[in-house]
Amino acid sequence: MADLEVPNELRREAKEHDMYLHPIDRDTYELFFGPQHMATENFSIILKMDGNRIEKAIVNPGFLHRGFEKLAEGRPYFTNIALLLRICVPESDVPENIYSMAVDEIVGWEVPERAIWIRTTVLEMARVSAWMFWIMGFGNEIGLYTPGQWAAAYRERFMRLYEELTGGRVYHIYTVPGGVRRDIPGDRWLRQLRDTVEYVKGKMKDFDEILFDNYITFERTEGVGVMDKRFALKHAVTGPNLRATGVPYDVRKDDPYYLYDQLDFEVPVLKEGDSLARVLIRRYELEQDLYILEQLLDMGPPSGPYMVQDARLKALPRFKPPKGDAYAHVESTKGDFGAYVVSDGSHKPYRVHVRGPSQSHGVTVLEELLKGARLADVPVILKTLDNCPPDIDR
Amino acid sequence: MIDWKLILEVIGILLYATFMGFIFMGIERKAMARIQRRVGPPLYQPIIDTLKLLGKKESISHGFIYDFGPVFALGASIAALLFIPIANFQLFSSNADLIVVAYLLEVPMLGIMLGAMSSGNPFSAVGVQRGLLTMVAMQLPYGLALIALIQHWGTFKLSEIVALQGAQGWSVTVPALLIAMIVFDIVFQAMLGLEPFDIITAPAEISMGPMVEYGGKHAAILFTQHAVQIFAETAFFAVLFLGGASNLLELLIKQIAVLFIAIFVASIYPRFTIDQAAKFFWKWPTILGIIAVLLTV
Amino acid sequence: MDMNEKNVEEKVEESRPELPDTREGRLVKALIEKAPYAEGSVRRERRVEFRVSVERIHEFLELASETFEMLMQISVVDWIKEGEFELVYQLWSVSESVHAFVRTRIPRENAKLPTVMDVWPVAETYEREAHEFFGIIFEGNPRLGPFILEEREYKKHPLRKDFNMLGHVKAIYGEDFDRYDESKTNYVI
Amino acid sequence: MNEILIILFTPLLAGVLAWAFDFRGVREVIGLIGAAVPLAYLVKLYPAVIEKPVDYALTVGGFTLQFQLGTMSWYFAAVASLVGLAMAFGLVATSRSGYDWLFALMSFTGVLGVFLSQDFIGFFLLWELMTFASFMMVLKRNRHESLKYFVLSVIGAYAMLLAIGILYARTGALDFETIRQALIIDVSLGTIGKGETILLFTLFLTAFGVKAGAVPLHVWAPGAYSETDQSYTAFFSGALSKAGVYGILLIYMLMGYKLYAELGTFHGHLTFAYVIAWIGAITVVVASFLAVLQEDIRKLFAYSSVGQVGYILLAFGVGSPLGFAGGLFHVLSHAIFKGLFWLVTAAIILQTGRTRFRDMGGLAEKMPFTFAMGLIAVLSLAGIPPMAGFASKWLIYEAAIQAHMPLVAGAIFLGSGLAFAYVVRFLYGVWFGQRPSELEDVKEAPLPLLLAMTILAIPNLVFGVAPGVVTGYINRILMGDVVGGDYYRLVTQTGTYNALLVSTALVIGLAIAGLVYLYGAKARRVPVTDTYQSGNPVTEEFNLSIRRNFYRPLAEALEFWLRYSWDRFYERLAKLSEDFADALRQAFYNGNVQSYSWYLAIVLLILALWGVL
Amino acid sequence: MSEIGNDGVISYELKEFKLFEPLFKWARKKSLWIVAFCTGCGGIEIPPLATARYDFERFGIMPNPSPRMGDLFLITGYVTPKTLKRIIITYEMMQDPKYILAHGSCPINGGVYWDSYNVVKQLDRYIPVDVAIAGCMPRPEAVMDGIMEMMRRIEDGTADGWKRYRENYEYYRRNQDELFGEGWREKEARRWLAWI
Repeated sequence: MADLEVPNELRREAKEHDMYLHPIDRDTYELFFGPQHMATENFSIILKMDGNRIEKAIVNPGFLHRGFEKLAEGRPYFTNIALLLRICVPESDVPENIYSMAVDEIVGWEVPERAIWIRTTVLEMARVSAWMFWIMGFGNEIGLYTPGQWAAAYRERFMRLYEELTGGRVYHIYTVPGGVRRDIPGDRWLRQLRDTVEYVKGKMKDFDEILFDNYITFERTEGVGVMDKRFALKHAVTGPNLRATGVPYDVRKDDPYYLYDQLDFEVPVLKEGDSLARVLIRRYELEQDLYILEQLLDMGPPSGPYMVQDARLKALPRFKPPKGDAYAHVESTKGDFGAYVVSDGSHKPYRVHVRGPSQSHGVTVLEELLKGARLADVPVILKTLDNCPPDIDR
Repeated sequence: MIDWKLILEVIGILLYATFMGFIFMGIERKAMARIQRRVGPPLYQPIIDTLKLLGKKESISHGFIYDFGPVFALGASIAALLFIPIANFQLFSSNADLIVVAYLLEVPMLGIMLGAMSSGNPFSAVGVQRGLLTMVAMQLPYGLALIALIQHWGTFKLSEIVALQGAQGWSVTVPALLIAMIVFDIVFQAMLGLEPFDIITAPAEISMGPMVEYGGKHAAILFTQHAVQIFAETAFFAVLFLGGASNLLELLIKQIAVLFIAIFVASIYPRFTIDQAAKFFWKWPTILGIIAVLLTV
Repeated sequence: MDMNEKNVEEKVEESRPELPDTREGRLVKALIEKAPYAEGSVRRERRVEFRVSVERIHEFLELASETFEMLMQISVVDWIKEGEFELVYQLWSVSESVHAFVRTRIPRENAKLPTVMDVWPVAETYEREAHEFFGIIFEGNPRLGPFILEEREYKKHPLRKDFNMLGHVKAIYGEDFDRYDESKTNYVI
Repeated sequence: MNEILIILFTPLLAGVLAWAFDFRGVREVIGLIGAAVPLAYLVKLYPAVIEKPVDYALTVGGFTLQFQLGTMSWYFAAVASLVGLAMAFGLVATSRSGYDWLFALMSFTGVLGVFLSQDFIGFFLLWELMTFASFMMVLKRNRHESLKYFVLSVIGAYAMLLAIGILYARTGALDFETIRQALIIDVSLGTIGKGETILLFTLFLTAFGVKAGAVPLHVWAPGAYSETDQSYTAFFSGALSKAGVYGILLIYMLMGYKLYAELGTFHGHLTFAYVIAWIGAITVVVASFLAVLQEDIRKLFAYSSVGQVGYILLAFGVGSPLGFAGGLFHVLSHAIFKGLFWLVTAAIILQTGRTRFRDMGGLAEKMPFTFAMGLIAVLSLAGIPPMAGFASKWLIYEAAIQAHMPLVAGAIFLGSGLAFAYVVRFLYGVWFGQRPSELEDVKEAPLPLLLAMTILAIPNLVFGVAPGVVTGYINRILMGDVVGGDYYRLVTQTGTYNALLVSTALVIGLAIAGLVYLYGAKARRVPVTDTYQSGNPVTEEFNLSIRRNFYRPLAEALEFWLRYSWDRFYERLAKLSEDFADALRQAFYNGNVQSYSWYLAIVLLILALWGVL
Repeated sequence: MSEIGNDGVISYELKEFKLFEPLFKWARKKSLWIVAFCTGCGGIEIPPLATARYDFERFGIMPNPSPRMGDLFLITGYVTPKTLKRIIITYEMMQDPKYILAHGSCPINGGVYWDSYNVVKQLDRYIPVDVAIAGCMPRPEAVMDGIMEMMRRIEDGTADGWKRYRENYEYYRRNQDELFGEGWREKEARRWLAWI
């Protein structure tokens, strides 16, 4: 036990609390929850259980750590797009966008209006498809497979549109500093997008009936994993989780980027702060996102270039922004997704630091909320917090 | 004197029940897939699965009880089946009554739990805990539904219950027994281990619970057991409330009808937690059961 | 903005009173009045910046936490040429909708500073991460140790600029690492 | 010399001798002989008893104690002797002192005496002997629990004494036959009023309810059952509690008709029987729920005993011959499976020195034989078909449902579900899961204990496959063909159960399943650390068994009900009466001897007036 | 300390069912149960595969949370050493015959993360891969194709990763130990003892 990976302070503390003395702590038992588990996806929680109640939870992330931030320091600015988008798999457009926004700010580019429209649309599409994914995940966690299967199938429609627009299904490598990589394929694509939005909107009723208005969904989520406003702010919980505690903070409203200050949408807020509130908030947000997409389609893409006109872009690998740093953040379905980019004037970023929303609600908050919860609540809490392990690991 | 006819019947029914049980499991998966707008696996998929599990070249054990558990479960399921009148085949049903069958149908659970416990896996242990609490919870409404039935027909014998239903109409046509059937149907959901009472396996919570350590031939035995059990339970339902059957086809139609109710309920409800399930069972189904019982006194 | 040159910082110091009369400007002014040891400036709309010396960082952050409710991230930049780590506390004010960078610098050798877990409990995660990747010790955080990484990588603090990644990978994976050629110095992919 | 005298007093004599010659080896041999003699003589007397009851009268100092070995007495005595013999074998292994032998065998005599007595003098005296002896057994281990037992026993004894007094005042007789006749005649005479009948019934019910451990008088049982030598508990719970049950039967025999005449019927059931049935049903449910939530192996079985005796009360409360048959059968099956359980517990405690589930686990490999015995007991208690426990439970089901007591029958269903739950807790907590490192060198239980277990395990199997053997004898007791069928079949008016066929079917099923099993690949043993832990590596240092709060979800679902406890209620009552007594003492007990004699005189006067009036 | 025995993995006898082997082969092919372990970004393509558009349950494929019942291990993307430990443990828990389908280019040679300090470069050195699908990330069609290839290989008996693992256990074990250090299982497990 000599080379145990625990620092000395800890070991002392453990000794003080009589932790090592017994090989088996008899009153509680340990349950390893994940990573090879249906509910956690590449994430591990070590649960100290008493009966069916959790006494203590320890989060063990890091199964997805690839060292993006180190890798990004070794790759040119534009190559990094292909790398960083892998941080958030269900919404790969979000890391693309924050990185591009930050670089745009450092360089001082005014992104063309058409590109802005496309970026906004792509982000909203990402949000809707991520909600679809979330419905599937949440349904599976509470044992309701039907709406999830439907939702994942609806997501495929968005995937098809993405393929047509960007060429990729999951990883699009589409938004780049200065604009987007390709233009919209044509009006047919816009029509298809509108059809898809209408279609999914029409299916909202099904989801309501089967999932969001289900007696047992209420039973399972009501009063589970409650956090209050103060707790949420202190723990930097963002996104739907924060809005479920009564704080109307939405990056799209409070720090508007792209077209969001021109769009009409509401930020749903609930006060309860329990899992049910988090579920319902997500449901309302899905509705709002569909509405935003409709507005964007009504607005139509402005004409013009889809990429800034800059001589430096001729030799992309050698593209050098000026010295400087910038922080950009967007509202993803999981919360406030931010990136801090530092440039030292060379052709590679000096430092890229990504703030995934799960970093704040996936570790300390999760550990706190799991205390005293039932074992059956673990997946519910995990999924209503919408914990995304790659955010934490990167 | 060896009753060759009976022996042949027993073998025939056992083969039929196992096969149909697998097909029922296939129907379950197929119907679920259709509800989820998928194509779904072929109906005989569970048979392939079981064959594959049986064909595993390796198997692990945690001691004698671990091996004994599934074997005991399958044995008890087969025993239960033999006492249920299957259509026009009476088998042993004149030699045991409803209570015996009801108990025999519960024994497999004990077998599975025994095996699961002996693995020492905490997930299995939580599954065992949940399984037994589900059983405790559902026992009261289940018992009340059976009592209402017995009180109405005045007999414990399954074969007589079938005969009486043939003469006086199905149990469901009696209002009190209709209530009993609703209660029984709720309990039935838990007996089949389907949502909202699939608390025992709960893949997202405890990764299959008691089944988590089973693989290879043990799992194959448990799958066979599940097939026999599903056949026996649906037949039990049909015998008790749907007037039994005079031939296997009629029985099959009734069994599938029963199964479809279960599948539809399962596909639109999430899973309860175990304490919620207990509270639920002791609330509405119990009240309904008491009403049914008092109506039939 | 260049952080490498001291004279720029001095310039910022001189320009302290020239805060614009915007929401952000008033916010910075109010905070600096309470904490005269800090330097503050407005970067752009909804972005403000503070510089605090490491001795008083905890004090300042505690003060700032009244306006800036959320600690979004602790970003560490390894300025190896100057032998310093720059810590950027990214704060967000929900009430004012302003993002603040609170910068402080600590020497690379024996990098230590107090934890802000008592102000924002979420800092525990950020500090664990900063400790793991850069080796900065946050005094008072009980859970510093391998968090995301395994022990072998943890000991090397891989996000430090002096961590030789390709050499490390070569050492571990050997011949599997076939795309690496030691004779080449620059990899542009 | 009469056999009855031998049956009755050999245990006591052996106990005294064992106590006197307290040497290792000697006391065991004497004790074993003492415990074996009653069973041997009962077997010898079996042909005679079937023909006609064997009578014996003993005159001691003016009192004549009448004993009779009728069919029912023989049944109860045989059950008690069987368990007693097993207990003696168990004591050989677990007891190290003559004290235990003395009082264990003394209570043996008491129990036999209670079953054999034909008048209230003998009944009461031996009842008290039994209580005293069992009290002494508890006293040695735990004062507090023994005090609880003592207080409740005294309440029961006073209730009985009072009832006997009233009966004597009314009928002028103490022997059962005369009292029975007198009470039957009294129905038409009406000298004993309705109120007095109810009083008598309540007093007897209290007296016997205490011994049987009926809710709410069960509070002594968990403590007393657990705080004594566990081999003795096999007898304590297996046979001693049957004295209470026998008492309930005595109520039926002595005053059944009178009670029926005075209290009438309620929805077609005898009212007083209905009360007993509900007490039984409540006992079953409450005790089983409490058993499920126990953390101590002895407490679990103590509550389980209480619950199982509840089944018997419930069956007797049904009031139909089938109910009596079921109850009587359950007397036997409870005695054998619960005796077996207690012996298994004794073995576990003897070998490990631990009683709580949190300290145990993984013992199945270390004590395979004990485990097998425990499994038989579990299967029997849970009512798995070809076991004795199922046959008796089946009769009770039939009786309750036939008698149209649906809610009572519902309680049995719930109780059997709970029984499943708590036996599995026992199996899991003790036999499976991770073994604490301290229990690495635990060995199989000693031979006498294994013999004792075997003595009780065999009837579980035999009477399970051939329940007709028992029901045939019960038919004799009840003097009618209550349960039809042959050795293997039980037939009632409405139902049928063929134990042999069920066993055959099970064997067929097991054979088929076993063939499938044998066909598969050869299994390789893996340790507990090589199990599914979501992919994480573990070592034995982690605790992978649920050692505490196994049924916590149930406790949470029952949160509201668990706030109320009979134990706490009595404690509060005791505190209240203590305060009251303090106040009394200050007022009355002023230390003046003369005033004491005055109080005594007043009390006597009141009693005399009441008795006369 | 008790040893976490994985030596037992290789020390059992093979029992061949000669008579029914063709039947079992067919069954193995038709019923591939996936161990629910998404090891990387490729996990995102499993739900589409399981749902209406691609629906792999048509071919008898379904995810199963328990490794004991699983047949097919989908390595869905890059593998970090931390995950690899779990993969090895889970793989050894699966029962023969078992198959590994490596998904995407990362398990083959590191893919995009070729120079990352925390991504295993060549998975085949640590556990035997039967079929690898190229691409980042492979489309569901490609995964289906890979699964079909796996079925073909099961049928003609060339999907023999489990056999290779048993025969070359020393080799694999050595590579694993080289990467993680000796006694990595105990070390990894004990890491949590101080915390609970």
